[in-house]
Amino acid sequence: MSRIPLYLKERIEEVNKRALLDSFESQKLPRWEKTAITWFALMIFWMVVSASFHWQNILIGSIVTFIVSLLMYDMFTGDIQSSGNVVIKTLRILLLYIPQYIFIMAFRLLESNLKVMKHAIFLDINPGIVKIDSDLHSQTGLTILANSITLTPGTMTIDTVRKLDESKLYVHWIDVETMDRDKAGSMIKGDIEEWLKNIFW
Amino acid sequence: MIEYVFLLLGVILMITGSIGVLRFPDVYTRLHASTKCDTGGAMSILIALTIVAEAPMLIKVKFLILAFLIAMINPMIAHAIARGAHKSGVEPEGIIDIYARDGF
Amino acid sequence: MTADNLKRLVALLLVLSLAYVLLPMEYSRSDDMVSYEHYVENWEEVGVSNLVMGVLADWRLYDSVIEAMIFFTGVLGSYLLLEDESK
Amino acid sequence: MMMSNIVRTTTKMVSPFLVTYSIYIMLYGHLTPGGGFQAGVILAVSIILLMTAHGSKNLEEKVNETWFKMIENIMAISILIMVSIGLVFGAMFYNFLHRGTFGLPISGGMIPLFNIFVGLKVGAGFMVIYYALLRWF
Repeated sequence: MSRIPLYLKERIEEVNKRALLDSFESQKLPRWEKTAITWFALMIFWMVVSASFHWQNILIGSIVTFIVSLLMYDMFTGDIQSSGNVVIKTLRILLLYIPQYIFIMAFRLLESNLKVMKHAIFLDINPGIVKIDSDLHSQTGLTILANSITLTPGTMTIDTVRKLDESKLYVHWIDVETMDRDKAGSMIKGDIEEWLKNIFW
Repeated sequence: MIEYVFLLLGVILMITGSIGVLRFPDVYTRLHASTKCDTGGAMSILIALTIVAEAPMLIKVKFLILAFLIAMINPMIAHAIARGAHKSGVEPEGIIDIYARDGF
Repeated sequence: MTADNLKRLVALLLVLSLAYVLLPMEYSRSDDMVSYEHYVENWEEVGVSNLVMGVLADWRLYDSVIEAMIFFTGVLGSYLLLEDESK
Repeated sequence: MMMSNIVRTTTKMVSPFLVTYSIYIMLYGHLTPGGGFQAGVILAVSIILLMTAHGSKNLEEKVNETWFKMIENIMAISILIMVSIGLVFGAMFYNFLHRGTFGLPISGGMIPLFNIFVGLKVGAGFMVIYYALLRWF
């Protein structure tokens, strides 16, 4: 690398960054698929809220949710990875990934509640703020990871830093066990990050 | 029978959260207690209500929307309060503070 | 007579006339027919299953429309009051 | 002025559900608890959440103050027009539409229409008040 002049180095870094950004952008879904997924999710929400299977109800619901999904198609589908068929992917997310996530998070939440109970009674705390790395680069994935970290035992996200290739999380740990970044990352994140990589980029 | 277990668990978790808020030393550790015990207690009371409610299945599912919104918004609010406290200069107690060392 | 005194006189007259109309009214509760009994008995007349909405939007629609206009006036007033004078 | 990444994304993820819920309360006001005013408040809150999280400057091209003023005025006028159409059918404030079947979404004559108008009007009105308060920053 020392043979490359300094003024070329910046250009090369810039080109690399742009290629990386393009590769991330190309993983996004096209617009009609985003609209379709939003419509599907809002339709499920409408059926749950209105709690009736009459044809008038279904007709009104489909019209209303179609208009809302045309207006707000980018709100929670903007960062879903595009790979494979849409229908298969949606069904897999609904039937496989979301129950899996709920199953993992329910037990982690119970464990974290019991841990807070233990800390509140014995006051054996050793707090500190540590920094961990993450492989997720999209906003939604990082947000769900941070919210899950807040609900898992003993940790709470203070801030996230999202740059193009590296995203970091600052985590307040109520009982600091290790200062090493990789070890702390694997202890804090657990298997949630692996799960989130299935859906978000 | 099982609904009483969930209801009792929820009440115990809420009480523990309030004890934690009173006993922990600074803002960040108190937020730990309030966030987790609030979310867990509210969700377990909601599960108990779902079992108890005398309604068709389709109406019982409505409780899950409350649970979804609580689980979505509660961690976000804890994060916003913690970040705001750190930005306005509340020093966290403890052995290490990388967030302040990185210049935020 | 100045303008201020005229305003005070008009206000006093309004209050006195309101008192003249409102105070002699019959406020004791009549035992034969209370209003909610009428509402519950004639529920089917409106044709909606939410009785509160039936009262608000059919039997007392006059009240609701004027209430919406009052909200409109409130928005207008706060918009004019909170206008930034520096611009 | 913009809040952090997590707050922005979470409000983005929650807001379509809030909008759908407010439209549900607006359209089903004659069947379930709720009505126009409550639906309008939820609608305004879902937009105010997005605006406080993302910063009002960044949303200037998507939501516009003029639209809200226009919606509020149009809805106020259409409520007045709707209640005075009843004069043709017999009396002022007369429910002139077909009542429909008891307990279905499309029933009750003009009560759903009244709910929709009031909901949009209240939501737009709260947005106008919010913009008026925002001008002091």
